Amino acid sequence: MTLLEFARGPALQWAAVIFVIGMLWRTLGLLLMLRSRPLSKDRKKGLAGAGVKTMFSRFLLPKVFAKRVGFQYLLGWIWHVGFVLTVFFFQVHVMFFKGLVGFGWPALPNSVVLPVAAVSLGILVILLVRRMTNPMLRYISNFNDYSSVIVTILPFATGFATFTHIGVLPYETLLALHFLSVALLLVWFPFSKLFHVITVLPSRYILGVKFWRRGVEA
Amino acid sequence: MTKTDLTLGDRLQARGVSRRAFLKYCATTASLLALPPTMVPHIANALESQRRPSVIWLSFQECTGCSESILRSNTPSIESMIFETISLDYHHTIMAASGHQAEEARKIAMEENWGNYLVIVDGSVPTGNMGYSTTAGESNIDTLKHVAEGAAAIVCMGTCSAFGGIPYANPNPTDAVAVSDVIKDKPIVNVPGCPPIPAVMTSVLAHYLAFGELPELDHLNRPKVFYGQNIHDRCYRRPFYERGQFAESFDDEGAKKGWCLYKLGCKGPTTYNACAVLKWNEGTSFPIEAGHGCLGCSEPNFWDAGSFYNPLSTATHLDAGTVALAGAVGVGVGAAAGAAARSQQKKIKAAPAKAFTPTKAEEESQ
Amino acid sequence: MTDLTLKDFMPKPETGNVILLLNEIRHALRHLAETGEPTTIDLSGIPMTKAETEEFEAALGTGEVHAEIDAGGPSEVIETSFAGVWRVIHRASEEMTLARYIEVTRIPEILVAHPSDMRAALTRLEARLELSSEEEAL
Amino acid sequence: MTEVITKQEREEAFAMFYGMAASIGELADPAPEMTDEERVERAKEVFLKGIDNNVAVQLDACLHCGACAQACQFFIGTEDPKYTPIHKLDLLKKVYKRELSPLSWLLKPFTPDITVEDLRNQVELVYDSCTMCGRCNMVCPSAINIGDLVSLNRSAMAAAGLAPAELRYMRDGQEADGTIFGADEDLFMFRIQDIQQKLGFEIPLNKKGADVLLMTSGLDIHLFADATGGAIETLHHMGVDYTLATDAYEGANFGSLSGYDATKKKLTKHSTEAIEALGVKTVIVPECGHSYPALRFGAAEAMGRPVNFEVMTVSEYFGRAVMDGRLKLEKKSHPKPIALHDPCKVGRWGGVFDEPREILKACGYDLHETESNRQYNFCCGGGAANFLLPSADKLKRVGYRVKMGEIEAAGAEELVVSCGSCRMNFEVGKVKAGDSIPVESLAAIIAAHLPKKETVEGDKV
Repeated sequence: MTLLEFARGPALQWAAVIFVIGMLWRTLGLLLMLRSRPLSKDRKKGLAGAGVKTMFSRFLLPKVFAKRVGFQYLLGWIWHVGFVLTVFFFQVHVMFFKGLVGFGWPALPNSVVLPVAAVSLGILVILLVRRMTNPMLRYISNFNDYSSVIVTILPFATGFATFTHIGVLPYETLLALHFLSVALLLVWFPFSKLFHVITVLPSRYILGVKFWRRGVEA
Repeated sequence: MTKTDLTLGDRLQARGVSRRAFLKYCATTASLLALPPTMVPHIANALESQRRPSVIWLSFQECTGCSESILRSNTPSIESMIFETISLDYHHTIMAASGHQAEEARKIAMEENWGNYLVIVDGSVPTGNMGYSTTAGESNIDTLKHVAEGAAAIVCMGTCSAFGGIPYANPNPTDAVAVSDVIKDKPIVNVPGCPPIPAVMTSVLAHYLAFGELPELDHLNRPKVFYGQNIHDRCYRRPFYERGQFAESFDDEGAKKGWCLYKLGCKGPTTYNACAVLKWNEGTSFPIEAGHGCLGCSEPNFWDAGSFYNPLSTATHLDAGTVALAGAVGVGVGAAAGAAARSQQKKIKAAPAKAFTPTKAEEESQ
Repeated sequence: MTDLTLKDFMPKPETGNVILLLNEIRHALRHLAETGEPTTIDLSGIPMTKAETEEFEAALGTGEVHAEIDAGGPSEVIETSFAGVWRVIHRASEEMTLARYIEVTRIPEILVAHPSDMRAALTRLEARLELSSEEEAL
Repeated sequence: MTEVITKQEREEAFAMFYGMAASIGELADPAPEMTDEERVERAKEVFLKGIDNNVAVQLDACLHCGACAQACQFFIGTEDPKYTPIHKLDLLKKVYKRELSPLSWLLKPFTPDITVEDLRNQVELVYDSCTMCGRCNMVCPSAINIGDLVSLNRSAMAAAGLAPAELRYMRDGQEADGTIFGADEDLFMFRIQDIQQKLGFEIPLNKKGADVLLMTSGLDIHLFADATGGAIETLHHMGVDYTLATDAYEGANFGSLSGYDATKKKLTKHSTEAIEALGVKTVIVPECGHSYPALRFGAAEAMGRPVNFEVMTVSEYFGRAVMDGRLKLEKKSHPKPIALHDPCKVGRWGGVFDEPREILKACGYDLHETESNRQYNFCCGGGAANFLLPSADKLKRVGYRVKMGEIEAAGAEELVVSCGSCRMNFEVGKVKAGDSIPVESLAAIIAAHLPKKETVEGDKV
């Protein structure tokens, strides 16, 4: 079995299995935990609506924080948009998902996706360097933080190398490395902070409800 | 002078092939083999003076396509003549003798040239029931073993002998293997392809004839000069790939415009061969030019590397069933983890708060 | 949307081989002029972009001799504007180039009649003349 | 307004009170003796009890992006990485990962248990350097409720016997007799009689079936009598059927801030029972930040059932009255721009924003909003009882500086606050920094803008 065959086949298969198990495990485990409910009267009505509002309003940074947090918020935004565009709207990736789910969707032209992916990759590197050099971030960062960034950088880096075919490695090795890096990302995803994809909106909802109960838009 | 003692030069002259044509062939071969131009006269001399080298062609589990590939050229090319020159001793398909006479010819050739003859193999070697493939009552593997014993080198023509090919493909009912799985102590050169490009086959032979040794090989024992680059890198459709212009089906606009066939499963990026450069049928075309993606026929396991029509960027083992099974396991583990956390929470909530129980120090003082 | 391609985001892949090659030809030509020894350069081993190939051919230009050879497919011998520098192109067919050489020599080997061909030609000519004289005698 | 306390009186009281507050740490009983194991065990128990589904989801949503640091005035003022708000939840996260997370089976081997050293190091992080103002909650992209979870940390520290001596002293005192700073019933009565004398009308006490109960606090009794007096005068002016109660006058709850949950519940329960015995419909908690959430959101929790009286803070009650026309205030000329401080517990944690602004508008003030206002407001720097911690003096000054920076930038020359401890902290901060901006009580301001009796419509008295 060649590296590419391993990567396209068992590696990706097992990674997907671990991903699905891990995601459901953690999600369901969280869902099933007991929840304490407040007894006091709410100051405002429409808690669920407020919770949903916070889910979306937190995508924007309140102006008052713009000076100190604007840069990282902006980077985060661009990075996430770039990630979604690259992963789900790059021609070759659409093919991958079509192979997986049986249907495809319109892809973006390479002339759009490639610069977007380059910017995303650049931002990830900036964020990593920032995490390593900013004293506050370095202080609060742990293995989970560094590994998650690196594990996310890898598919971007290998993907670029594969598509542009720059570098010393042959195409199938690069493609295999790309698949393997994706497999690593899938395996790492449910057990690391990357899981925030699932928790971030519910978490916002929770605070949105909690604060609206007190009459505050969070 | 018997016919078999003629040099290649004599034969060329007898056939009315001009010296210029021969020189052109040598120059082209040198260029193909990436040899320095100063080697052209040497190749010319060596080839010209070659008397018939003893070559034994063994055909195992094969379809004769590789032989056809060389023989079926429109004009009597120099390639086919070189082929004829070398392969007269024993070749099932084209030798005049048959039955015991044929086997006798092989034995004589082996005895006379022990240690010096060249073995060409097409077809894979079955290792299961010996009855799967035999010649004159002898199993292929036995034939290979004892013919290889006196060989100077072995040339595996085609993917079957080089990597197992189609007989080797899942479920491999004959337990077929490649020649290199059986023979470990002889120089082996693999010339894979289904079939290999004729010019590649003869160039390898010409190299052997001219220099008495095999050309430089890669990690899969393929001549580097022909198998050093993938089809994709030299494909004339490559610019479409880079622009992201792909044919989505075999009859859409993209296909008509000659866009890249990656999405239709082309294996060009992972296939190392010279098709895009040398092409087929006297340089007429090659599969991608004809509108079909590369199958990767010269790569090991090409038959089992997923569908020919699935893009390389797709997973091969992932399917809804696996994911569903994983989902079920995930739900199970998640439910168990959730239930465990729940009961833990309940236990903690139910227990009297430690803050209200006296510390050891307090107990002692009481 | 302008039609950007990947190449627009990458350094231009110029090989810079044109100048190197022209210098090599200069040395070979000097060597030929001084010692009479020819040099052959295989162009297939020297990567050049399409633009560079055109630049290279334009730099060499065309000279006085242009020969077409029909031997195992069409071949072409073109003298460049520099005497003694020849472009030799072997083709299998009109579309399929097999090999491209620069030969720095008095006359490319492929053009020269070979003794064996000449002997064969002589035999044929003699046979033809004998046949004619026999006819005459009749 | 009738002046219930002169400026000089207040300054004298302030000096005395400050001296008393500075020494309470020395007065505290020795910390309970515990073995290291007991401390860890007790802290962990509190953590585990506090982690429900919501907390778990929020802890699992943290990305360590560090945005919270940029919202925290202690980090902004010191740039010290250890004050990053989310770092203060590291112990909680550890316990969660090991014991309760759905992944605990997987994470336990990689997650070391917390140690008593961890707990000791945590004290500064959750007391001195955090007022649980919750501003970090507002910037967090995952909207993690860091403020409340620091409160859970304080509970764990208290359970582990590691609460600062000053807060232990306050809690022990209130646990014993329900009073703070020695503001017992006698002192309360003395202050009420004093106010009554100055206002010139009788202040109803323990009046069963009254509509409104007005609470006060030890701080107001000692220091900020103008706030209590202002509220009483306004209630009287409005003709509201109100009362004060000898059994439910203390709004402050030092179980809540110190981390002693049992005490917090006990105190709230005591007040709630007294309120229910009086049968009032509405309770006005004093200008004391935490007393608002302690009763407004804590009463039902302490009773284990919903309660059927309304709880409002002073600014909320009178602001509503202004908004629906029950209270008319006299617009006066105020050339000096004024800034409003939204106390965290009443604002961000209580939703009272519009009411004080309406009051200021009705009084004719030129309100200059600070850049961070309403739910994004900066803390005074000494909230959550930190104004009592001498160990936090430096941090309090840092917090004060950040807050005062915004007030100055807004061009305000006067500051209005409706929280006694904020006011206390501003006063101390002013002294230490040499600032001179006047800090006023909102209740006192309301009283100062009451129109003359005969012009008031709907006056039922």
